[in-house]
Amino acid sequence: MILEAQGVIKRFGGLVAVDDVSFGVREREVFGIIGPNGAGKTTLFNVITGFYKPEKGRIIFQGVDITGKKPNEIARIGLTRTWQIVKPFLGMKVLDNVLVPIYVKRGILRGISEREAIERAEEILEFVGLSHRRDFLAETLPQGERKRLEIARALATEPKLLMLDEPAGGLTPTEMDEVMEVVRKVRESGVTVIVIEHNMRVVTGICERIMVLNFGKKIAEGTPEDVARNEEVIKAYLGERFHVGG
Amino acid sequence: MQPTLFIEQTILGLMMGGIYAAVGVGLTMIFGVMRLSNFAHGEFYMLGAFLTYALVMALGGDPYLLAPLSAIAVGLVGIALNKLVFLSLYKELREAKGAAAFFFQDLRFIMLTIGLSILLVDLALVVWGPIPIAIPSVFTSHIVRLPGGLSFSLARIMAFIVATISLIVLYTFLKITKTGKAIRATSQNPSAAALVGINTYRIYDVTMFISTSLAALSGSILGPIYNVYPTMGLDVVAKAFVVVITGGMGNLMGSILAGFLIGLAESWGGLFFGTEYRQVVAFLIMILVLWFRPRGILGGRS
Amino acid sequence: MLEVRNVSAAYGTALVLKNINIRVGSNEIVSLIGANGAGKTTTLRVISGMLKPIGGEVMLEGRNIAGMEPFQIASLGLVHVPEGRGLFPEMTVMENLEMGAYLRKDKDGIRRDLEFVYSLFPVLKEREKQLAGTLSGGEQQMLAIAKGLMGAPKLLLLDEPSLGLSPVMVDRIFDAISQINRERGVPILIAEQNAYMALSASHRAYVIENGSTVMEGIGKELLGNDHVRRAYLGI
Amino acid sequence: MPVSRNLLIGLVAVIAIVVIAALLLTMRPIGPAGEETVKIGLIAPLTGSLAEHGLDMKQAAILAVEEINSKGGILGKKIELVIEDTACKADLATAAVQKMITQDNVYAVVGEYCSTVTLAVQPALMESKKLLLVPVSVATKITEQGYKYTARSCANQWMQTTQHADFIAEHLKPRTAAMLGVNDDYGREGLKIWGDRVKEKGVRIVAEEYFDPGTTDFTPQLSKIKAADPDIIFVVANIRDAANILKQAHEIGLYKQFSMLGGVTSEEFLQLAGDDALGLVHVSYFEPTSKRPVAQEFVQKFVQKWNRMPAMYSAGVWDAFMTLKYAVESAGTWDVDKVADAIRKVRFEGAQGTIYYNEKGQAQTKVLLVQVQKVDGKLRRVILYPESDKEGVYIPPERLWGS
Amino acid sequence: MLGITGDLALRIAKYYALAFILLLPLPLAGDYVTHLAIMIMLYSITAASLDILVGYTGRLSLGHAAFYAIGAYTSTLLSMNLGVSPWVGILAGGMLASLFGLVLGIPSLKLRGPYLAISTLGFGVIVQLMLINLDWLTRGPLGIPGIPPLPGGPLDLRSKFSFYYVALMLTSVAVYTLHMISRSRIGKVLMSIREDEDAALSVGVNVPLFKVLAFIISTFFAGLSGGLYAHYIRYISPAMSALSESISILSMTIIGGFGTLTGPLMGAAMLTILQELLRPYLEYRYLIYGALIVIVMKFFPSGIYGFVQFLSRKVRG
Repeated sequence: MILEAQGVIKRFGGLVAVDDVSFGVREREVFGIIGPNGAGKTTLFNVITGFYKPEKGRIIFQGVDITGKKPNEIARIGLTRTWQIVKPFLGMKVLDNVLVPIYVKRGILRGISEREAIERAEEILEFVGLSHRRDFLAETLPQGERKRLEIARALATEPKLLMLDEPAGGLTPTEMDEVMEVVRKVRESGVTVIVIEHNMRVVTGICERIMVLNFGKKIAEGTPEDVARNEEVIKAYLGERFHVGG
Repeated sequence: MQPTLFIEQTILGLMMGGIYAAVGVGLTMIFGVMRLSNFAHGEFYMLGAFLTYALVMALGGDPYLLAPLSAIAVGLVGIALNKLVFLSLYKELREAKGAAAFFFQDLRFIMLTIGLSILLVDLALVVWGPIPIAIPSVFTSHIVRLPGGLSFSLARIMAFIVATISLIVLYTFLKITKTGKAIRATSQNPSAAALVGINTYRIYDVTMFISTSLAALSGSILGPIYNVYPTMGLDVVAKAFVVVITGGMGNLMGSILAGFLIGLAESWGGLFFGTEYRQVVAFLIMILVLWFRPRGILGGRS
Repeated sequence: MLEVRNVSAAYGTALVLKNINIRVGSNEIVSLIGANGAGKTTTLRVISGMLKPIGGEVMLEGRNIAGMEPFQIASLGLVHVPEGRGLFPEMTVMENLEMGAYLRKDKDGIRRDLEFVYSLFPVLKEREKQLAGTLSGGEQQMLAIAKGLMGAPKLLLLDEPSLGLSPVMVDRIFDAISQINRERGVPILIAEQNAYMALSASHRAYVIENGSTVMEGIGKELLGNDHVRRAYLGI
Repeated sequence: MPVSRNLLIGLVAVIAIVVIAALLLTMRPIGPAGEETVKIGLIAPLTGSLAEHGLDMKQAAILAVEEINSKGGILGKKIELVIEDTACKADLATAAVQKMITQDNVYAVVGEYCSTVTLAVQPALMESKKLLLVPVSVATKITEQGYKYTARSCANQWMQTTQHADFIAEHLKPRTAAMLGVNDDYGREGLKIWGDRVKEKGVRIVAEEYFDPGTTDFTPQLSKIKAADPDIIFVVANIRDAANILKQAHEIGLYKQFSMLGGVTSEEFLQLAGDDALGLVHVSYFEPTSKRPVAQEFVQKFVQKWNRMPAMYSAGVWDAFMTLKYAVESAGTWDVDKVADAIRKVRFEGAQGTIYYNEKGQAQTKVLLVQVQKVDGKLRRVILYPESDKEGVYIPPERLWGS
Repeated sequence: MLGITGDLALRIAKYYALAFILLLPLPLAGDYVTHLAIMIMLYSITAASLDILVGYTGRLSLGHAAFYAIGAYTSTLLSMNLGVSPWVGILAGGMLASLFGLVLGIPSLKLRGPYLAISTLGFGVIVQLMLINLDWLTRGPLGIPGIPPLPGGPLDLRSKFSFYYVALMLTSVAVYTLHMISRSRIGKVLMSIREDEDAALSVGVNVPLFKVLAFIISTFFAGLSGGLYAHYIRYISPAMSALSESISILSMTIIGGFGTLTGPLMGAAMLTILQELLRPYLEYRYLIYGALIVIVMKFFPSGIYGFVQFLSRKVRG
């Protein structure tokens, strides 16, 4: 197990956003987290990556307890996330967007020469298919490219585990395919991936295992096929009486 | 320490606090509704005092009777400036994307109001001249004596009462009237306010009116006490910001509380540390509050 | 009642709506379904004037409202209950409802509507003096819809009324929506992710994919449509 | 667009701005036959919070130049006045003076109000051998640095304050005193000198309070002073603050003898303070009521031109111009070294009285002590000291106030 | 080093060298213009240093003049009381200023927007009051006259002519250094914080550390230029730390065009020159000055820099 969450609870006021969730992610798999809007998926991401402190529970990454660590520390040890509403550094060039994490990872003062850093950044841009945008300001990119830039920037931190928050949300089918292709390639390069996704086509297309959340609770876990047949999942995710109509 | 001194300082501190609150509330309202840090706020205070003076000269009578007129006039100036300078910027702001864009928009607003402040101070200098002007009022010379050797001028008591009443009136206005509620709604959720049919641009005008006329009213009631001169606004604006920040930007009750807190702290601080550190006390209180509550006592908007 | 013709819209440089076409007849419940980010919310935002379209027409009762300010559109009787519920968190439930009726002058009508929303959602009456920000998610959603109704809408737009609600609550909200439509004759346009609820409650529906309307049909029929299941749900 | 081109554009723009400005700024206005006139600069705070005093200075300077020119100028040359605003800011003032030195090629500079500004512009003027005639700034240091080209036409802080302290100690005989001063150079130096001086004479200082420039409410300080219950309260402030201090003191029931330095000598002060000024003792170096013909003439001309009474500062400026006139005339040349020497030797009747300078260039003017009393139902300043100018006697304020 | 390739460093250095050479003959225009040019250069360093904080890191400061004053006082007191060479003093001034930058930077980490702005404003006022009240150290509110000039070996740096060249050299080096920092890895990391703090955190940027670093760098250069000012004007007073000074520095940065580093240079030049050009109007000039600020900010959100770019685009079609 590269990542283990044990009994994580996160409350906001009276609302229990993540309610006693435990799960484990195996090395080199693509793990999906699905569930209706407001089910607590993004909150769970925020807890894992240190943006929120959980009220209860532990997060173990590569055997180390990272609960309560700062987000930047967590990113530095190889656990990086992307954002559902992408947050590219809008006023910076695409290349610089990717260079920042490289500098941070390899050392600002020493560690990597500028040439190497740029080569590495270009490699990553090539990898996600953004080479042609190298010198553009990020704010000029269309949505699909911003999503890929987001992934590129996360990859530049050299993660062992990459957490993608709706990488395909709001994309055209072609763009979606491109993103899925990138995710597959990432996985092939040896990085474990966790994906939050709504689009079932994407989920079934890339995930080996899926966990389903509803109202902050884990209601199912298994292969996409298992989950798709799970009565409770269908009820929760697709609408309570859907299977009757279908 | 003599108890009389302490009591006297406390009363004076509270009175100052009332005035800080009155000036601060206008500032905080503008921020709450329009996200505008108005560095020209003090100039409306100054304009209020000068207009009252001009009215006294033209019509005769007591400044305290003419103060409301001057407040309304300055409020109208506020509306005009709002339409002329800021309106198009609010529309741009609505379309701004990303944290940096918002920050830059803030900077622009700040610089604009600083420019406005420079302009208005010089305007007053050119129109009314640099020599301080005393506005005669029957209230300034009348002194109320209290037991225990305490005494205060009627004007100061009037000022405190007017400030307190205007705060109560404003609070009630925001609580019960339709427009008042619309202002609060716009401040809490501008887009939802527009969706229920509130003309947010008009609300901006109304808020600007309230804010500037409140500043002008404060200037008008303090003018007879402290005299009137072009840079008088610059002397209050920094303090007003300290009050507003301490209370939480955009939080009305916060500003009122902080006004009294800073007023008292200054009085007591001067008592204990020596008056040369009086201004430091105000800033230290603010920094202390922000250390524990980065958004002010009652929490303001970001 | 409402006709959206060939509307396109963009956030900055990102084109999010491409030639959307939607029609809502009087007395109808119409739903927009589609995946997250498909453009449902944006469509509603364009209709209510929160986002200016870059092309196309939005006709409300035969009048083009595209490009008008939201408050102007609201004054024409179009009420939008936005994403995030559009409540005023530091105002009481009662005040929120009053704000919903901001544009109305008919005191009697307002009182009758208040009684109606209280009968619809009795819990709101209990919480009358409570601040909206302190309500639970379900109560907030009820308040949001109630607040919308207080505007005596000629057309009601609801954005994700089921968001974050428990199944029981979702049922109650959709029952209320049907009731509003039945008893008040208010046409309603719902953007909803919960496919079953949306489709079963509405007369007609549009499927939105990547900023375009890709399919249209009778709600209950689409419900059984295998294509919808595959295209939209992906299974 | 490549960023380096942006940089290029930027730097080019900066250079363009600077070069165009240099051209604009070096273009000299073509005046009527430059040989005939001598330019004299005046620097004063015409904007900002001290603009009221800048006005006193500006009006006197214009009047003095008109007076000199109407009588044929100095050594046959007319004076041309160059006025610059400093807003009491060192950076604006240094730029203004630099412009006067280089562009206007002034012969001398008269100014400033703020001692901090005078000190800031002094080195540049001295190095380019321009006379600096200080009419208002009182910081003792200005004439203590041994600059040959500096002369001050008014009493400095030390003169004003020690004579004030001596008078108070000898005539009013307080046992205890409180001090209240503006927290800047003027207030700090004033309180230091005064406090030390009266302590030597056995007066106990029971309170020492300061307020920041821009303060409008002095009740916290005054209420502390009231609690200390001194016999006399010494205040260093400008007219605006002083009027407020008196008003607010009486408001909180602090009825004591107040005494102040020279910052309060103007008609506007009496208007601002009103009856609250009654009984106040303060320093002055010029009283418009003076019977001396030169002073009478000055006052009359000033009122005629500006429709207001001249303030003390106006007299300082007037005398600065007159110093220049007499010094140049007695030297018989415009040679700056000779004129600087001549300044230390001239003796003439100025608005303030007989003016002559010591070796350091400090005018040995009279310091007057006045009390605000009611004469014929009107507030006016009555000179108590020195004997030569005495107009009345000190009246304890209790008697003035009646109750 | 720090992510700047020699190539880039050289290319930018070339432009600075060109500007340097072009500005060499300026003192021929006379002492007045030279004096203004020197003041513009001192302000350029300060305004550009503030840009690191405001334009690059997105942290607003209304107390920048305090660091300028700290630099000036440190250098002055060291050279006058301890006989330290003013050159060393200036460096020490920069260092002490950045120490204070650290002191202000750490507690203000939690603050944003107007809260930060007013806190820095408070810091400026407190520094000014300390300079006034700690008169045993700072000689109080009258300030310190008679500060020794910079020793220049054979050059007499009392003369504006020779000081100009020293200032030109130092300013070129300082602004070039700031420029390099803004283009370096540090600059890019700072920009990422400005653009989105959460995103920066999520890719491993130690946001608090870099925010404080921005304060340290920025205040170091402000301190340097304060020291230069002290030994140039040879008189300093607590008024250097006044709010109005901080505001005029901020005006230069914003009106020139923040986040560009060249913008603040333009702002320093424009505003200083504008003040001079408006001189003849005496009391009336701030009417024009204030109105111009309002107009520029209303119509050119990215300041004069943006306007110049706009023009150059127009010219090129």
